[in-house]
Amino acid sequence: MFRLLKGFGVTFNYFRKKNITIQYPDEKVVMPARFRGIHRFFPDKCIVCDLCVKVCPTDVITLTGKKSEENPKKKVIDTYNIDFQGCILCDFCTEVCPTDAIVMTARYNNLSSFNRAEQFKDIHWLSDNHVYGHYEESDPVPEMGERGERK
Amino acid sequence: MDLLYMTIYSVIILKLMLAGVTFSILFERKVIGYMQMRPGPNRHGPWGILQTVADVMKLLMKEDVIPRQADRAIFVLAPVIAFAPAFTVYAVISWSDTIYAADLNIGVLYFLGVSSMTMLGVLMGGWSSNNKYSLLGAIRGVAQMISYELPLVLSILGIVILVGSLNLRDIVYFQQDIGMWFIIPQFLAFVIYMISAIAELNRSPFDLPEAESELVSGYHTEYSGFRYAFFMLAEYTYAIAIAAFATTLFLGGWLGPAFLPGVVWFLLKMCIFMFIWFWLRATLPRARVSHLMQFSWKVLIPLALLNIVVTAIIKVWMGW
Amino acid sequence: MELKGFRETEQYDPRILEDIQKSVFFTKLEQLKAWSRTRSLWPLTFGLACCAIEMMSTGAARYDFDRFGVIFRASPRHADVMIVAGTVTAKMAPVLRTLYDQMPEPKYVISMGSCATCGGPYKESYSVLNGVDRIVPVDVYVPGCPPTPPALIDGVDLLREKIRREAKGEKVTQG
Amino acid sequence: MSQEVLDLIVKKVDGFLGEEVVGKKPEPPPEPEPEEEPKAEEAEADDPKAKARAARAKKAAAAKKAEEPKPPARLNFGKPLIELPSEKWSVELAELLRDDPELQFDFLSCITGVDYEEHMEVVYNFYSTVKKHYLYLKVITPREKPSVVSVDSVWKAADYMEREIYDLLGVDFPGHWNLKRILLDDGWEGHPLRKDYITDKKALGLD
Amino acid sequence: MSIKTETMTLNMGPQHPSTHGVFRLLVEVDGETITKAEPIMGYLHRGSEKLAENFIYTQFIPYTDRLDYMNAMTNNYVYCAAVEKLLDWEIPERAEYLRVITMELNRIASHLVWWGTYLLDIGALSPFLYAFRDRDHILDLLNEISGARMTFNYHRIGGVKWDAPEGWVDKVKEKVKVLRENINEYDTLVTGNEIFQARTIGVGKLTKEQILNWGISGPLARASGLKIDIRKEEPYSIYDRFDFDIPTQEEGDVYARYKVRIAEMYESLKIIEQACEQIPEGDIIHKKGARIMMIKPPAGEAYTRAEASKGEIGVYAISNGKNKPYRVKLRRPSFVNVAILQDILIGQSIQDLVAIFGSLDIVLGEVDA
Repeated sequence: MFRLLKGFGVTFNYFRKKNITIQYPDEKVVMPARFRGIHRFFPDKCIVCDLCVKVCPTDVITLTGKKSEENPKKKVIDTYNIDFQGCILCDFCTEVCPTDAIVMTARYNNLSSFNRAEQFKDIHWLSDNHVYGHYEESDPVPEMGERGERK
Repeated sequence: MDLLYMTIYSVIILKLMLAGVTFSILFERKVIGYMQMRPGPNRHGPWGILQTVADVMKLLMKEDVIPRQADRAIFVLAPVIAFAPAFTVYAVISWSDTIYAADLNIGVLYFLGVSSMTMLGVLMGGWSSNNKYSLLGAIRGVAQMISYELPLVLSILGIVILVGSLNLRDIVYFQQDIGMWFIIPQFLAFVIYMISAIAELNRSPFDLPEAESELVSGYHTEYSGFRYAFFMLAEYTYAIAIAAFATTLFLGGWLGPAFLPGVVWFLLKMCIFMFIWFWLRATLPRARVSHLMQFSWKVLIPLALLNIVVTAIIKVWMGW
Repeated sequence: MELKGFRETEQYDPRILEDIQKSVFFTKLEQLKAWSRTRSLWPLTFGLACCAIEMMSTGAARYDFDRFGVIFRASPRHADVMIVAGTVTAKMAPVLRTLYDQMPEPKYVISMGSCATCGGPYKESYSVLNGVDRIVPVDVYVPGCPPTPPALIDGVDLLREKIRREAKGEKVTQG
Repeated sequence: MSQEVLDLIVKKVDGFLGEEVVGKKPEPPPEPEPEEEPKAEEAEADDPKAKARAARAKKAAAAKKAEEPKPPARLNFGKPLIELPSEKWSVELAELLRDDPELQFDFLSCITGVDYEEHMEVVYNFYSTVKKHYLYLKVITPREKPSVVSVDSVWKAADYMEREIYDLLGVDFPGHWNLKRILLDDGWEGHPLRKDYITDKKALGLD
Repeated sequence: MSIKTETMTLNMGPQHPSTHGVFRLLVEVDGETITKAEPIMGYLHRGSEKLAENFIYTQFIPYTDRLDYMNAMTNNYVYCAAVEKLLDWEIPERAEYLRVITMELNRIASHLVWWGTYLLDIGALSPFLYAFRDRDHILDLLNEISGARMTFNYHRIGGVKWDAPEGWVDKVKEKVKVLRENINEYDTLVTGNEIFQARTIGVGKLTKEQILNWGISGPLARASGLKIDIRKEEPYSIYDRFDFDIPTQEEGDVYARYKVRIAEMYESLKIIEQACEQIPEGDIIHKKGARIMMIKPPAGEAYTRAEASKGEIGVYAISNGKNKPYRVKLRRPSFVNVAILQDILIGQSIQDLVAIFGSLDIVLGEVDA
């Protein structure tokens, strides 16, 4: 019978201890810098090499390139969209991207929507998605080196 | 004149009971929450006061689903049969020296007789909803009820022998005369009473009739909307009734140092019992049906009989 | 606050409208019902795959679902929102449909994770249903694989937003 | 160490089968015309042309070595592997593998079904918890009506694994106590893991 | 005269609070004792093996996460090890140590989830919350190193994806101390509890012959006295450098399985501490493994096994020289362990059914692949 009462002791001192809940909507959750959240796209860095399209297991990335004005040999990105309803956040695209044009931010939330079409994000949405999780632009954007990228 | 007093009293008690049940559900969720390092409902209303109010209102507005193969009449009647005895029991409980309804001289017998009817509602609910899980839950509920009614009654006999009367108010006055609550001389009876009361209420660790993990939701699996709310109401009303009964028997009802009125003492002691039940629910795993039965027949009933014999000897020898 | 319930607000003296806006807590019956429905959303424990574990850790101590009045109920009769957490396969689809039918009326569906939204990583597999909205009307889609607990709490908030808007009579676009 | 285990197994299995099934040496491939590069030219292979020719020769040798018939009993990554046609694989042989004091393969780790377009293979991975040695056993069956004797009476572990291979690849296991689909719906036509199975989601009503 | 009773078939259907997901158990019950039990599965069969045949080798790694989603690291490891065996690459030291640390951390997280949900099935509410609090500690660590909470996709063919952020190894050391205290506290809360013991001692016994015959592996086998653990039988990766022992019990009932899993958590903590001391500097992936699109193993077939928290997980990879695997067979421990239900449940009663089923620690993503 005695071991039964020790169990009560354990639950009772949890009763006294402070609870560990994050009051989510008020307190924000800080994800680590390397967290694989929603992507961010840098159009000027992209060289339209199509590697990210090939490596994506669920083929959610679609892009079209066009000839650049200055030197017709080089190509510039025209449209770049990711369909977040199918994306499994596996981070292969950022791994194969030779010029770090596509990068994963630590933003993890407020992407739920009423219909599926809203989760199809185009180039403009992706390039100005510099809201990392809940940090505003003022917060230090984690530089590539700091994230231990193995480029 | 007495009839008018009775009706007003019963209406007031019904309202207080509805409020009491709502806040005891909230109290339970907060206590179990704090024991699990989380605050429990705190976003709707200050400290989550409006949470259970919202729950009850939502349940009242849900669609009332009665399964086609269910036995309609019994299905509809079951929650009422479960709630009615749990509420009529309050006639006997005296909240304080002046506030009480009926001063029956067979108070204890009335309480035990009426309160054993709630299990009938559970059986009807379980059987009529034509669902294997609720049938299993109901059968387990009845088996548990029968085997824990006996130790409950026998444990109270000890007190009745000492006091010499079945009237609840006499029991409290007797405790006032000997200046000692019955929990001290009758501690064994108190322990037996507590264990069988938990089994009576189908609360953890004996919550077999509505064991979530095994039988989906036990006897009220098929109930939805306000019928389910009615079953919850019956369960918590019966819990408050048993807590009130235990306070009058063992903790000397409204007795307590004068700086607080009798009623407040009475309610405080009831809260202690409620807290203990929630504490049990947060800590202990569920017992097996066979252990439950063995524990009652082989341990509780012999102990209760022993307690009666010992109290009888003390009464004759001490001449209380 | 624009007073939806008042038909013609011109003929009243603006000062009276002023007082009404300030003092009266305008409760049409519909909004009161919506208030109680949003405050206690009881989800049905319908965990299929990895998203179910994230749903459980949302219910656990760190991101507490109980704060929002969300208790997981085992029986479809008591539940009023069904969180489809995981991959819906061809063999599971009829079961999911019967469970949805067993739930009493004001019921909602949250499609959690990319498997439930559009088949996710298993889009090309032979046995996976591409999206749960083929068999059940879905109210809120939560992307992610699995969505983090805060993302799921956002999804439930969005569902609350939808119930409130529909109570005000505004038609919210269907999935 | 595993070489002796391989020889022991080959001796046991051939002893049981009564004729040289596993132990037979592969008949030497048709005499390959000598076209090895003279060693001397290899020495100053600094100019790219010679180096490219040497690389090509090495790859050709590897390819030739690959499709020349492998002996039915060999070491695959250091673990003994034997091949048997499906008629030779029987419950008695399975019981020999399990009960023989020297072999004692009591733990059936895994059964794999593989669909090579011309034939089908069922690969048994055995492990002996007593002797701590391994055995890969490949049973080759024709592709039209693939059937391999069921060993679920010898190792109960084979019960669900054989049902899964029957379900996904269509290999029949005569002697299995309740051989029916385990992962797919009972009314499912076709066996998805076959190479010629076309996943048509629209027809299945899943898209 | 004997009352004519007939058996009732009870259907613990695909949606049931204690079936850990979508698993259906058709149970024939005579009164409260079970006469026949037939598991029905396939409600979560997503056909990963078919998908593997038209992916390049690296693209299948996130799909191994979703097999046993409680223990994603070991699934990653065993698939990468199979392909590395085909390529026969040498894995750099630091990558091996990072692999071992992440695998052992994930094993503790998996046992904690089992512990929490098992006690929830038996009826105790709070252990579930304590277990998930500690699991969140571990998930934060793994989130810091791999970037995701549950589906890590961290191991790569030839090593690991990222190096550990600096200060990570010290964080692991502190967390190990915190975890050790918490697991002691769980012992006081539950192991001695008389009601828990009454519910688990002598229930669902398994003998050694049954274990070997049914091909059961993992804590289930070790609870019946069989001392087989692949980390010691066939030491893969660098497990031969750590000294840890294999906890076993003799009785083979539900209580023995409980004690084996709790003891295993302590062993894993020991391994993590030793690995955190000995971790060397160095590069973290094989030089040819960095370009994940170029991996093209020579033709051949290889079977590798690893000790997952549920038992022996194995991958039989067959390659025909192209950059897409010809066939990937996943030997999933839960799929093999669940077959024992037909044998173990006969003669037990319904309330024990939940206790026995919980003690098998089945994860449906792994049963149905």
